[in-house]
Amino acid sequence: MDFTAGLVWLLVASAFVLFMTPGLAFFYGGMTRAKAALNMMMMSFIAIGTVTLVWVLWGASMSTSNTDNFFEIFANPFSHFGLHNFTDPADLLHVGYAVTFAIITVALISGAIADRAKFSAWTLFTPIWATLVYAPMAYMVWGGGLFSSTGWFGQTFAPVIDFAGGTVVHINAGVAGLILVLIIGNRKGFGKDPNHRPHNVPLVMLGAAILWFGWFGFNAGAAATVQQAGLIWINTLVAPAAAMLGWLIVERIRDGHPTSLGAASGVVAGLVAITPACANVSPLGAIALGVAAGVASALAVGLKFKLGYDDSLDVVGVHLVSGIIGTVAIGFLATPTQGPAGLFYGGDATQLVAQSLAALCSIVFTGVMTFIIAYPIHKLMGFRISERQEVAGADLSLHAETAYEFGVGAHGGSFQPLHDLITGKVSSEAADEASVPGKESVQA
Amino acid sequence: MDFTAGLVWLLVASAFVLFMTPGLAFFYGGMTRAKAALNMMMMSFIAIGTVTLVWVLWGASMSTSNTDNFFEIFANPFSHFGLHNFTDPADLLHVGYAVTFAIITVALISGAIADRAKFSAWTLFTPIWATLVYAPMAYMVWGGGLFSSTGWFGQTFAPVIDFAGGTVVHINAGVAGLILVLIIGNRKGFGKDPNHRPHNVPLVMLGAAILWFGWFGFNAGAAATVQQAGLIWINTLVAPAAAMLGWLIVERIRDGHPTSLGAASGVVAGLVAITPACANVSPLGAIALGVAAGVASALAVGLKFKLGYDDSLDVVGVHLVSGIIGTVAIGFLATPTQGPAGLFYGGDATQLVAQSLAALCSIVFTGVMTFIIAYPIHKLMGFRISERQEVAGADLSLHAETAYEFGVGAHGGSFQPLHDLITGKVSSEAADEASVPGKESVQA
Amino acid sequence: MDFTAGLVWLLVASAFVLFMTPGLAFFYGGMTRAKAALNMMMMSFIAIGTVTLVWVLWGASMSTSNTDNFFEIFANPFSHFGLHNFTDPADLLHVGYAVTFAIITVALISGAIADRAKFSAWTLFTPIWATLVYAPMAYMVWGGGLFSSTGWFGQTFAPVIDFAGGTVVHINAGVAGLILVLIIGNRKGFGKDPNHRPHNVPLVMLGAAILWFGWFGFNAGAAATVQQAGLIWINTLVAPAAAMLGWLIVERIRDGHPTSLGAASGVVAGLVAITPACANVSPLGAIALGVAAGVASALAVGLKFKLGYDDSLDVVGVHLVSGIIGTVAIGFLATPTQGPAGLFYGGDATQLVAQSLAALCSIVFTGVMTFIIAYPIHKLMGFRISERQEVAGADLSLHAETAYEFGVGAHGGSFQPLHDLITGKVSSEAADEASVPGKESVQA
Amino acid sequence: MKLITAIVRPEKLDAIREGLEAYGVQGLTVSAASGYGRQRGYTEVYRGAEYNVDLLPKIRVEVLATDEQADDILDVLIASSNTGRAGDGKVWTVDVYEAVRVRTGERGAAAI
Amino acid sequence: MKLITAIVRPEKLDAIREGLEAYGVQGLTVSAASGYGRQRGYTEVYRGAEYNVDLLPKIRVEVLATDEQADDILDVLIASSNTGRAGDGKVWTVDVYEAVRVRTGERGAAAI
Amino acid sequence: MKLITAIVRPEKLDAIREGLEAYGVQGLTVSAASGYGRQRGYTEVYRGAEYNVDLLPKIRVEVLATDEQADDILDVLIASSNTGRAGDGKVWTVDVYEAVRVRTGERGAAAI
Ligand SMILES: Nc1ncnc2c1ncn2[C@@H]1O[C@H](COP(=O)(O)OP(=O)(O)O)[C@@H](O)[C@H]1O
Ligand SMILES: Nc1ncnc2c1ncn2[C@@H]1O[C@H](COP(=O)(O)OP(=O)(O)O)[C@@H](O)[C@H]1O
Ligand SMILES: Nc1ncnc2c1ncn2[C@@H]1O[C@H](COP(=O)(O)OP(=O)(O)O)[C@@H](O)[C@H]1O
Repeated sequence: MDFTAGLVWLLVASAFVLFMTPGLAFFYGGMTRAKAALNMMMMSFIAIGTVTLVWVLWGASMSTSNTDNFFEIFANPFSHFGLHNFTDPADLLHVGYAVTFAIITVALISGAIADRAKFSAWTLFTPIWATLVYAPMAYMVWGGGLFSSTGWFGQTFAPVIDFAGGTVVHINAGVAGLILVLIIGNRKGFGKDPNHRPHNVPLVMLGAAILWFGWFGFNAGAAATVQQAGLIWINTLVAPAAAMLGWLIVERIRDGHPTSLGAASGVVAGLVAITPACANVSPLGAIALGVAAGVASALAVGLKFKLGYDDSLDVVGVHLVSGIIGTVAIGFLATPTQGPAGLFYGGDATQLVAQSLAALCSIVFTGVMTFIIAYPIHKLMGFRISERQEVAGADLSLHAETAYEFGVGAHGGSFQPLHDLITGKVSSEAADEASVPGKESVQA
Repeated sequence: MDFTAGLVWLLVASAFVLFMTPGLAFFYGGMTRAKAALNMMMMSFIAIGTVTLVWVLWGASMSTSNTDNFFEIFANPFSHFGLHNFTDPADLLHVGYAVTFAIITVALISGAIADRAKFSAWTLFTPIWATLVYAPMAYMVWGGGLFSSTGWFGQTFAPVIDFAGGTVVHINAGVAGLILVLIIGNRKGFGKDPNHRPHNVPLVMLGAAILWFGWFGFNAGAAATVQQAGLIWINTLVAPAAAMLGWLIVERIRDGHPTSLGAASGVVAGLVAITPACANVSPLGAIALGVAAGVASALAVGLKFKLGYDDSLDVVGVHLVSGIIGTVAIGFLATPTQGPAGLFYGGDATQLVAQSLAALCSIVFTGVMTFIIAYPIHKLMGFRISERQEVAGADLSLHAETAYEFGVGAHGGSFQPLHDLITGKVSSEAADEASVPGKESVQA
Repeated sequence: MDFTAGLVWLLVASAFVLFMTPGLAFFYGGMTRAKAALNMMMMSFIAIGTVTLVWVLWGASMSTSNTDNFFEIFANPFSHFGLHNFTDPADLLHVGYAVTFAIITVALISGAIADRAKFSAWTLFTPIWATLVYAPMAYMVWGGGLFSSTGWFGQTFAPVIDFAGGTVVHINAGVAGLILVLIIGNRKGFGKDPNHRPHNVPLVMLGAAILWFGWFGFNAGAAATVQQAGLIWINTLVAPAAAMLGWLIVERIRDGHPTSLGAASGVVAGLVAITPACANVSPLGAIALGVAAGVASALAVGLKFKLGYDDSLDVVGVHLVSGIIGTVAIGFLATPTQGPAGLFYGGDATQLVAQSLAALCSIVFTGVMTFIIAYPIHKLMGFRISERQEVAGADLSLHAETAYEFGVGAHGGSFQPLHDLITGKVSSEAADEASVPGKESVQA
Repeated sequence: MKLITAIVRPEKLDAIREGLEAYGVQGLTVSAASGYGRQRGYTEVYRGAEYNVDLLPKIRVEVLATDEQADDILDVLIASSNTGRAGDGKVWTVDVYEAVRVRTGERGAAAI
Repeated sequence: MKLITAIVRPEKLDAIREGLEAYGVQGLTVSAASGYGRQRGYTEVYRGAEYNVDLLPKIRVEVLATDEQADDILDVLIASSNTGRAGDGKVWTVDVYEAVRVRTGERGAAAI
Repeated sequence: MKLITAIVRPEKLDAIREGLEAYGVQGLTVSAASGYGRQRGYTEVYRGAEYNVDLLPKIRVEVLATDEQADDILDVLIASSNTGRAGDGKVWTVDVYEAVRVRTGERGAAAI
């Protein structure tokens, strides 16, 4: 089949969205301490590896509408196993687009557990979570399952409006992050150690820039018409712009200074909020939504210190909070031209109820499922590195690397003093020679 | 309306161009000192915020051709206020493309005032300048105003050829930068302090790379045919490549060594020069134009030290100089296939005169208008930070952040000694405790 | 001619591929020591400059099919000199796409000679190699030459399957890198000095991310149908994902820890391997190919220490090895739907023989030609900097710059002590004052 | 007065600070260093190559003290940075001829 | 001979250099340090969290001087780095047993 | 005991280490510094501007030694870091009152 314009856009948009996951790696990596930056990025990179395999093997099949499904929760994992049996010429393009969403959703979770997660446990967690949580969510909302127009929920309340993933991506990742934090605990020094500040803010801003760039593919990739694409494009610009201003104003008033970390975070909050709503609100609606998301997330990220859970890079404060705002706001702000009108445009409360209930359902579903997956991993193999590894830094202790080696001076290589910590090989003689207090064995 | 190939390209190109502004933030941010890098980037990021709002609200309306205009200078700001009343299905896509140009033009200006501008003043300046300078320029050249084929100038001399923004973007930003420098003055240590060297050249090169990538959208986004797109694509590759070589040869001869900062700057100079001319010169013409721009800008950036104005990151030397070169060169190099022929291709001097006059007019217009906007801001709220803030670094004093925190060593956080400078809160007791000479109050 | 969807994709893909070369600059630049990072990046940037000019002037002509060729090795360099005489409206777009391949192939070579190549020699080498090695290879495989269906080889054995450049790009660059290493020798301290570790791993990961992003254009840019584009897209995701896992598993088993440098390298190895095969293997085949490439390259990069040649950034281990694997694997894994079936899909050995022979031929051709070009350069002007320049760092000694200047502390500028080394100007008085042992003259 | 200099493991900084504070020391200066002593001679494998590395990162902690307190502070430093393994570092003391607090100009013991 | 060491505010480097040059000092050595004295105990708010920070960046300036000049140089250092507020730092002097200029091998006062 | 401090060219580190090892020194400490002496006063051109630069990067090498060995080590340091040109640096020696090996608590000469 010859190219059509729409499919070319899908092709390009898929590459845009794939680029977002490394973008996220930089966004997160810059926000951690220097000594755990590579580990942070590796959590995103490995997710590209594991989730891609899952998706190609059975994930695509599980999330694609067909007659054979499990209680409207997921479709038959074997009907398209290994991407077989696709007949439409454009099917592989659609799979390519879909897998990029699966990847980034998984990667998003990692921000909550920066600096202290065991890399092997995370590597195991990702394919399981993608299979048991992400694929079902994608099926339920987009694949013809529970929340869709043919599903029980959709027919009982109303089909959920979630154009690009407020529930499937952001609420989903935010809740999973929260559960992981509750399981593996806070970083040493959480809320007290000022070294938890971002080690490389330009890298954070680069990450935010790549995310924003890719997000045009994320939101507009599935646009059906030129009008819709234009609207989504504008909204994907306007909402984060407004959210950035909203976040910075909060900082200016509360702390006296607008920060660049705040600008980057505000952009992401605005992007999150507009994600489900991008095709259903007007540009002015997107401004309102963006400001609301920026302000709300700016206030939310401080809460973790009060509540005492260490959502290190604000997955909850940004993705869960703004994800909920965007999902629910549709009930108010949806314009009638694109579907059912929201309350502010003369619609009734049906959609608002459907949106709110759907958000709630996905919180519960993801919360329970993530716990069921992560808790056994934590009990069996440990989801957290040892305190000594944490102090030495996850980069050295798990990956035997340091992010930077600028040393004009004299350092022969800053990864050495932890020789045994890295290799796990401590001969009795080496143990004496080595600058190491214990004999802890190490698993990356 | 279904997608057409041309509109898909516009959609993609718009995302490319939006990506350029963060690219510019890295290009500029890497060139400043480490202690003002975030502030530099924030000037670009905040411009995305403010200019987007301006454009969605009234800017798009002001620059769009309609019967109701103000002396051919700008169109009615209210006819499409908030993007209302657009009827063509592709209108929002065109607005999306246009707003990215407005954003980057404003952001470009900031390079001239690195390290010393008050962030609040800049934040105020951007929406006003976008409204009163950029939108009129865009209207006059592209929207059917003064310089267009229906405008007085276009009819009297000839319609200006400015395909992607030699006057509207580069001359415009260059002049505005110059005026701001004259108003707010030079950096402390200008021309003497070797620490003014770029703090992160790889970041500069990353910025240049993103700019180049995005520039294909910038120049070719509005291409009408495949032939034109192909020509523009080639020219957008060839001119900067040639300009890079030109710049490096100047450095090699004059200073003995080709620098990577020179390579990055040369690329940008070539891109600037080809911008107005990209659809009207041949690939060989683009080589010539590129070399000319690279050589001229390489020589021009040194002049500021002789002339004594601190155009810190060479907005004038690169954007104004190469912008003029590109705009005027059309009068010589334009090939007859794409419009009126230039002098070298057997045309007469009409176009050369029109191009030169238009460049002159925009210099005067922008110069005057920028002064009218910036001078009152400077007088009323101050456009410049205090010397103490400048010495401490704009990042710490305006944003309470530092760009990097690599400290393997022992720094508990390098932003502390300026506690009061950041917060503006100096209790009498704290004043004694704090390591601060004065009580200057601080506004970001 | 109006845009078609396919040509819009080509336009976009070309920009993607051009973006890869700066991406490579970051990938390589992050892997070198801090004191040679800019020089490393400059080798890629200058290649954009020189190869673009070569291509526009005669390279495009040499590699484009026409009746007038030199023993099926290259086409007439003058028939389209300066891009004249192209008649099809889409021709310039195709040239734009092709030049980006030429550029990155040349840039790839530079990784082998990090930290010690003379910049002037490299600058001279690039246009000659692009003319005498790259353009012929492109003609022979893609332009209708020796290995194509109309060439002697293609008719005798079978036309080589090399969709996006296993032979033309990766084997080609890998062999050239190896020859250069043999000519100019190893870095001081090779295999002993731990400071040869990468100085900025996040920059390496950024490079890998940009490469991956761009590679969708690289592989899929020439897709003829939607089906093919979909397949290529999926394969370009799957193979590197699998290769990353393969590489990390090797590291985990062999060294005890998966590294982020390994993840980035694995991604590139997988991309290299899938390049020739992307349109001819199934997604499951791509997984197999990816794992094979990741494992093989992970093992190969250690060999250089045993064999004693300093392929500094593993151009041979990654590009040559995985390039051969991908090229040869087609003989086994090609699915019958896309062309002749491979051995595993019921085909006979014809294609396997053709692929293997073609790989061999290109190794010999490139090896001999590269030697013929580089050896005289080395003898006449020297391809290597002096030991003192190497110790001081290529950045300072060749470009008079340092990549970073973070110094909160006290460094007035770390490029000073080598004043004469940089400028080559040693007055007799300065010679005494200057902190310099010798009077070596310097050429960048 | 004495100046006590300790070249010790970076990860011991917190322990040292706690130890000194408990003893009542009011100030200290820290900087980055690297070095080797008897712990020299690691072989590190990186990407297939074996490297000998012997300059290991350390921190330098300096404390200015009166003659009376110097011995105690020396003991505190040793106790809080000891792990019993090679690489623990060195601590040494030198006589200080004069010391001044910049803010007030106080000299001698009053400056500490 | 004496070695004078000043641990002072980073932003005072220029003033110190000017002061020393005016006095006629021919050389100095600077390095990065951090530390705390009585100024300890800030609370910094960052992204909603309150942090106690006490290690503040300082620079270490070292000047080698003859016994005769040492006192004057001490005064110059104090005068040029004083702001009158906590955090100004410390300056101390120790006796130097021997000093050598590497280039010439000159020793003692001639080496300075 | 003595503490020998050398402020020398960064590129001399390897030579110094080899020299000291040949002599039998078991440990040393290195850190980054910068400074100027008589070599001061470069003019560097960068992007068309002329800058005076005088703080040049150096390394500080410190060796703790017994009184007997101190003189020899001083000579080794000078010999291995000398190039005969301005900028070679300074080496100086101070008396050490006490030295301790943290790992074992050994004091005095035994600690070295
Ligand atoms: N003779 C010495 N002179 C200066 N510094 C030394 C000396 N010996 C050791 N050090 C410093 O002490 C650190 C720790 O050395 P360590 O291996 O514990 O020494 P040892 O076991 O010999 O006491 C080294 O990294 C080095 O910085
Ligand atoms: N007792 C000490 N020993 C070593 N360094 C000290 C000591 N007291 C202060 N300093 C150094 O001096 C710097 C400035 O301290 P400051 O707060 O001015 O001290 P004070 O007010 O007690 O004189 C500190 O950051 C620290 O580096
Ligand atoms: N008087 C001094 N006090 C402290 N350090 C000094 C002094 N003079 C020189 N230095 C240090 O020695 C380094 C080399 O100085 P150099 O120019 O070789 O000195 P000179 O030629 O005067 O011996 C300087 O960078 C500085 O760090």
